[in-house]
Amino acid sequence: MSIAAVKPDQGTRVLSYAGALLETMDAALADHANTFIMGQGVDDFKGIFGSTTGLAEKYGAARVFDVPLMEEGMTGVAIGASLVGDYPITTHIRADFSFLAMNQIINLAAKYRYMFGGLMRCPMLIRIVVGRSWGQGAQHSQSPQSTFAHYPGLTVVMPSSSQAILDMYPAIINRHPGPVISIEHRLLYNLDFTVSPSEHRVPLTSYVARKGSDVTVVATSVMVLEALRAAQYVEDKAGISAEIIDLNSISHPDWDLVAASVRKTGRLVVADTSWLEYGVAAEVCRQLVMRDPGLLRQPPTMLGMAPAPCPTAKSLEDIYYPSQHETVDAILVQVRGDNHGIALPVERSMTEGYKRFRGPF
Amino acid sequence: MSIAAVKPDQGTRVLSYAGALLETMDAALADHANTFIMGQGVDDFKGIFGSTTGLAEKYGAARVFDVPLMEEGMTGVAIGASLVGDYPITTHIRADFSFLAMNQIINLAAKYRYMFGGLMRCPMLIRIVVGRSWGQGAQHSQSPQSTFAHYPGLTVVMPSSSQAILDMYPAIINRHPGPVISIEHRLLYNLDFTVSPSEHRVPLTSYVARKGSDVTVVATSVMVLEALRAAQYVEDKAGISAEIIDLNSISHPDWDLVAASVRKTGRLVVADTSWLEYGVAAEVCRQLVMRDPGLLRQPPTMLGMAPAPCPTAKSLEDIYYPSQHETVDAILVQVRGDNHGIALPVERSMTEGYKRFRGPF
Amino acid sequence: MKDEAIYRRLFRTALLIRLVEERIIELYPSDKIQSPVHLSIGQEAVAVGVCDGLKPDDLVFATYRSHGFYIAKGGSLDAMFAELYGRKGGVSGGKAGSMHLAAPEVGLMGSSAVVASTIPHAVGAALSFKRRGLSQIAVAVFGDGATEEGVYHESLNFAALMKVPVLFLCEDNGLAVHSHRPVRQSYRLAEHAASFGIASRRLEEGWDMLAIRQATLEAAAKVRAGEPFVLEIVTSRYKEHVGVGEDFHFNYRTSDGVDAWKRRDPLIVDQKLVATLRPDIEREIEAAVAFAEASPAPGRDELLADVI
Amino acid sequence: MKDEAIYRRLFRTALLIRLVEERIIELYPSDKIQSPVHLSIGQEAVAVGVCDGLKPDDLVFATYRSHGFYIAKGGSLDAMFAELYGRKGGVSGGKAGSMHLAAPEVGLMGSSAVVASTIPHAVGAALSFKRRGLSQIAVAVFGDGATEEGVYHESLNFAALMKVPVLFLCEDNGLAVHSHRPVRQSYRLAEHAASFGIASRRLEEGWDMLAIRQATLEAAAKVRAGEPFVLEIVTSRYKEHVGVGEDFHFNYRTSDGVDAWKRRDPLIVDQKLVATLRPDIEREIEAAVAFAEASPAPGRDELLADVI
Ligand SMILES: Cc1ncc(C[n+]2csc(CCOP(=O)(O)OP(=O)(O)O)c2C)c(N)n1
Ligand SMILES: Cc1ncc(C[n+]2csc(CCOP(=O)(O)OP(=O)(O)O)c2C)c(N)n1
Ligand SMILES: [Mg+2]
Ligand SMILES: [Mg+2]
Repeated sequence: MSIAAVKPDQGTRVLSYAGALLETMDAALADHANTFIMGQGVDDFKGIFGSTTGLAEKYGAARVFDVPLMEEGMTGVAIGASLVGDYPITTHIRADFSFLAMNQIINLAAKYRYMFGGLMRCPMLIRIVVGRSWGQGAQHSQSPQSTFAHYPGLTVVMPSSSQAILDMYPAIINRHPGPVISIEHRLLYNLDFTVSPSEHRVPLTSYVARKGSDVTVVATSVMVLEALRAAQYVEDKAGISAEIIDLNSISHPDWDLVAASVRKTGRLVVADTSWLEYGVAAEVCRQLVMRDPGLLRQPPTMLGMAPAPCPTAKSLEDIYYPSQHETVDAILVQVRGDNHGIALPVERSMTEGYKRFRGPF
Repeated sequence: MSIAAVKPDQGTRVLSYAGALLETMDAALADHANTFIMGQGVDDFKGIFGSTTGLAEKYGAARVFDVPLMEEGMTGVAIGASLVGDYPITTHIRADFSFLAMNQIINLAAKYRYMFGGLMRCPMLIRIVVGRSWGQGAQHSQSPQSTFAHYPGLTVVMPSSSQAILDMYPAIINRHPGPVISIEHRLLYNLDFTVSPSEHRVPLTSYVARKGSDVTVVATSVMVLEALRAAQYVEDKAGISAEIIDLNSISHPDWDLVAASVRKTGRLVVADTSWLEYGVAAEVCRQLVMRDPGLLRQPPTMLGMAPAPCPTAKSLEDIYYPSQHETVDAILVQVRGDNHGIALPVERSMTEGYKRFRGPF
Repeated sequence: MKDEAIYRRLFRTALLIRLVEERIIELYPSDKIQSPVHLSIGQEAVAVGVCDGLKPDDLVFATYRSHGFYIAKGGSLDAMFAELYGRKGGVSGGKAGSMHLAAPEVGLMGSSAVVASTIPHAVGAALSFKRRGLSQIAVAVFGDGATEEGVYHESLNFAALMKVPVLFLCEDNGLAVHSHRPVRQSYRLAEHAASFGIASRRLEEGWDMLAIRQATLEAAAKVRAGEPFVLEIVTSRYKEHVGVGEDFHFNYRTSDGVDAWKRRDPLIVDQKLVATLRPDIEREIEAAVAFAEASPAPGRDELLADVI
Repeated sequence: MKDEAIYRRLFRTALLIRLVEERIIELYPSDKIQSPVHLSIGQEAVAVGVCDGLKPDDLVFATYRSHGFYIAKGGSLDAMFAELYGRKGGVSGGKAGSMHLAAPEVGLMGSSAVVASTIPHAVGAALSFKRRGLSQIAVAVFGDGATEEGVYHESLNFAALMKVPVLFLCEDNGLAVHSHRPVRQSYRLAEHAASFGIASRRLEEGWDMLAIRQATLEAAAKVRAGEPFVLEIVTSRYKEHVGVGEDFHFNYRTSDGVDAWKRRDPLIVDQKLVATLRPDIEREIEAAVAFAEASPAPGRDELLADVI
């Protein structure tokens, strides 16, 4: 099954994730004179995997510029510029590098408005990219959404499609009052999505990516695509109707939407890009039991990274990440039980479904 | 009610939390020639709130030494020393400063053993202190247990008493194979506890701090004390029997112990030192529903920091943190419902129960 | 004399800072100010001389030890005391406290309790000024200890590369908590800055407000012309690192250095001027304290406001 | 000639590295090596000269671009190819891959894909050597870009303060990914290091293995005597930053610099010696590739091993 078939909805043109990023970056610079983009390599020919290519030429080096290796310093520079009215966009080509800027992000940016009783504001967009597959290894593959979302003051989103970017970024850049961390996924960059003219179909919170009645799948980022593919499979093979909620905002999800879906289905799969422990799956459970522990008719199934750092070897990577195989199985187990007897897709490695993504980056 | 009355058990002597830390630091240096302590101010007269005082004089500047302001660098230095067989103990007088070392902690220390297939090991102890009360404000009060525990490779503990330190630290220092983060609580430092000779009553996982049958309270760090005080109160005033589990290890809790208790009581209070969102409370819920969503008879009650950065004003700080008042109320609501009608303790501010803790540090 | 008038102006502000902090010392045992206070007594001349050498719209980014900069930049005294008291009338409604004074309306852009963390903020503001073609400059205020943090290096490099109008202002009191500079630093600021192509000046006479003002005027002129500059001013912290007491009895330092400094401290030496200015300043302070006392404490309504 | 023998030894190791990486280039399209590779082709002389100038028990802490250091330090070729293949026979059982080669038994203490992150590790190991009175030294290997990170500053300061036996070895290929050094750095390493009281040397002839070896011997002697030292070696990266291709057609750099370098590169110039040594080396490589091919892939048993 090809990815292009995964259409979130009827749409009017085809646009890759990287293309959507480039469009929103371009529009931000065109529309807002106070906006600038800085990050390692934003002005080079690779342009953050195609998401900033050509913008330095178009808007000049004062608006789009390379920086030395200085994650903490760069983030501090962005905060300072933001405090005086600029709108900075910074990039980290791997989310893992944002740990070097953790102090500025958590102790400063997240706190500034509250700490000064509203006197200060530092709206800005921090784009961090999650690596996966092709032997990214332990230090190029982390997905720290729950880490950031734990800290009040930060807004954390994980766009899972071109549409999500087209809809959310213009609502964030220069509009959202505080710092936003957008966790983009490297595997999505080269995928094509059908998009419709921005009608803000993807809000700055969660939304139903696919309607269904038998089981609720709460997913984030690339796992939304995996869930959509799996939902199609289980519908085709077993007539199962899976409802898929793209959590989308990790800091401000629509928990009522999630609870309403689970109330309807009584069954839950959570599919996240990070570890389960103290992750998105945990918070989903908390929100449900706080509303009503009876919402779930049975233990949910959870898909995330295995509880280990990410191994490099492909044979290990393939079992480290939840595959299409496991995603389908999770849905089937929820609806039909462990002995569902339905054949699983042969595809084990997720990357086999993303043929256009091919190493090294 | 005074804190001294909160005895975890019968014991043979009285020892403050700071005193227990000093004893274990001293013993570590005496017993293991490869152990050293470094951190800002470890050799000064304040000695990390009394936990390292006099050790530089006793063991020399090569074993206990001050460092410049360099959290990332210091942690990297510790890793390097550990890789060649040393056992480093580092300190951060506020947990918030460890965010400057996040890259070394998460990307390096946590990964080294796995990433090299077992070729490398970097056992070490990182002591970080949570600030609370006396206007610590937004940047001196964070409690990042869920952040660290999300990342495989790290062992995260939160000793809640002198006994926990006496039992755990010797089992960690030079014995535990990997990096350990111990999150100590500033409010505990000056409290006296009755301790018995180390029989390893506090394991490197969770344990029952008080037996009970009506409601399960899962607590961490200073909230264990608050829970113990509240349990005594509800027993005295309402004959309610609360079981208290000190989660103690955040990375490797005994979830079966927690589940067994909840199976027995059907009621749950979680009392943590950090924010609820993506925090300890969330993971507790996940573990329970993964075992059996029917374990909980009703929605649990959760106590943690209000969803905001920590304000400095005392009037706000008092409502920002869960007080004894709220802890008692939580237990009563679980057992008797919202209209329990039982008088709550007048004490609203937790610090009023900790008279010996008085600013500025 | 023109200089005389300036001296008097500077002196008055410095005395205001000193008397404010002495009032804080008096108040502290009452527990009305429930937050850590890092006093600048002994260091007032730096804040006063520097801020007087800046233009009003130049921005200052400071630290937890910023009572002096708040006042020297022209922050409201009422709002400051109310802030220390944790009251609604505080400049940040009590959420900030002593460690996080800010007064953006007069150019104090916030103070952080994480050492060195506002240094890159000043660089970022300066970057913005440059791009917009403004003539403002940004000032990063930090202690000697802050220069040990990696972000200081990153900030110097970036500022020098981008040629942004930022003044790096180091208050060298020789101490980071209880650690003396030589055990922490293998470098001197001047050579270190020079290695980034950044000019610098070390002023030993940190008690001399006019000299500091003059040094700031000269440094700011260079900065305004588009070059970062490091200005290091030697100073002396009379009190303990945090809190309102003295700390000589802990024997990590002797009082000699501080005593020598005091013999040159105009606020001590020039008792005549102190006597002249004191009554008026004290009235000002009492009014501010009264304002704070009368200001209500923030409540549940405020707890979750301004988070995002 | 003694020098001649040494030259031949160094040359052979350098050629081994080059041919290993050329084999990787050949293999890459087959997708047998599924992980990012950062080739050191053009830079081999640095690893070879430096490692030869060290004692066997001196420790090296390196980066994602460390095929050269792994081989020059004496790591097993079989275990390396199996590691790149992600096989059980790999030095780290396939969990590390190209970016994280380690061979502690010969003193390569791990390579990190986070730029600059192993620099303080070398300092920490050196600190340990000093306290235990050992005569070993630790070497921090890093690229020019790594010196921009704050931790480089922190590491230099600490090393200088504690006088630990650490050699800071900078491989200056003038590039960080596609950024040229002048847009990233306002400092030169020598002056910068000098500001910390650290002696340094910049060697322009980074193709000259004997010169590098000699410079390392001299630097290591100083380090062993108890002083950190910064050794900067100019070198040239022939291939793209990551991956196995060339990148001149992207126009961010011209091939001129690399061409000039190649004209002095012994592995290109000295074709006679290449021809002599090649057959033997190729057999060695083929054996290692065969070992890798035969090695089984790790499975579920390994997935959760060695986490804590
Ligand atoms: C990143 C960080 N590390 C440690 C601390 C604890 N601390 C508070 S003040 C201080 C000393 C700072 O010295 P300096 O920069 O010279 O400023 P001074 O207090 O002398 O004005 C330290 C280590 C902190 N607040 N932030
Ligand atoms: C902390 C961090 N930031 C960014 C990156 C992305 N990155 C990988 S290699 C590299 C360039 C490093 O340049 P240099 O240190 O000169 O080493 P070279 O690749 O030239 O050998 C960058 C920016 C990273 N791996 N780690
Ligand atoms: Mg100081
Ligand atoms: Mg380079």
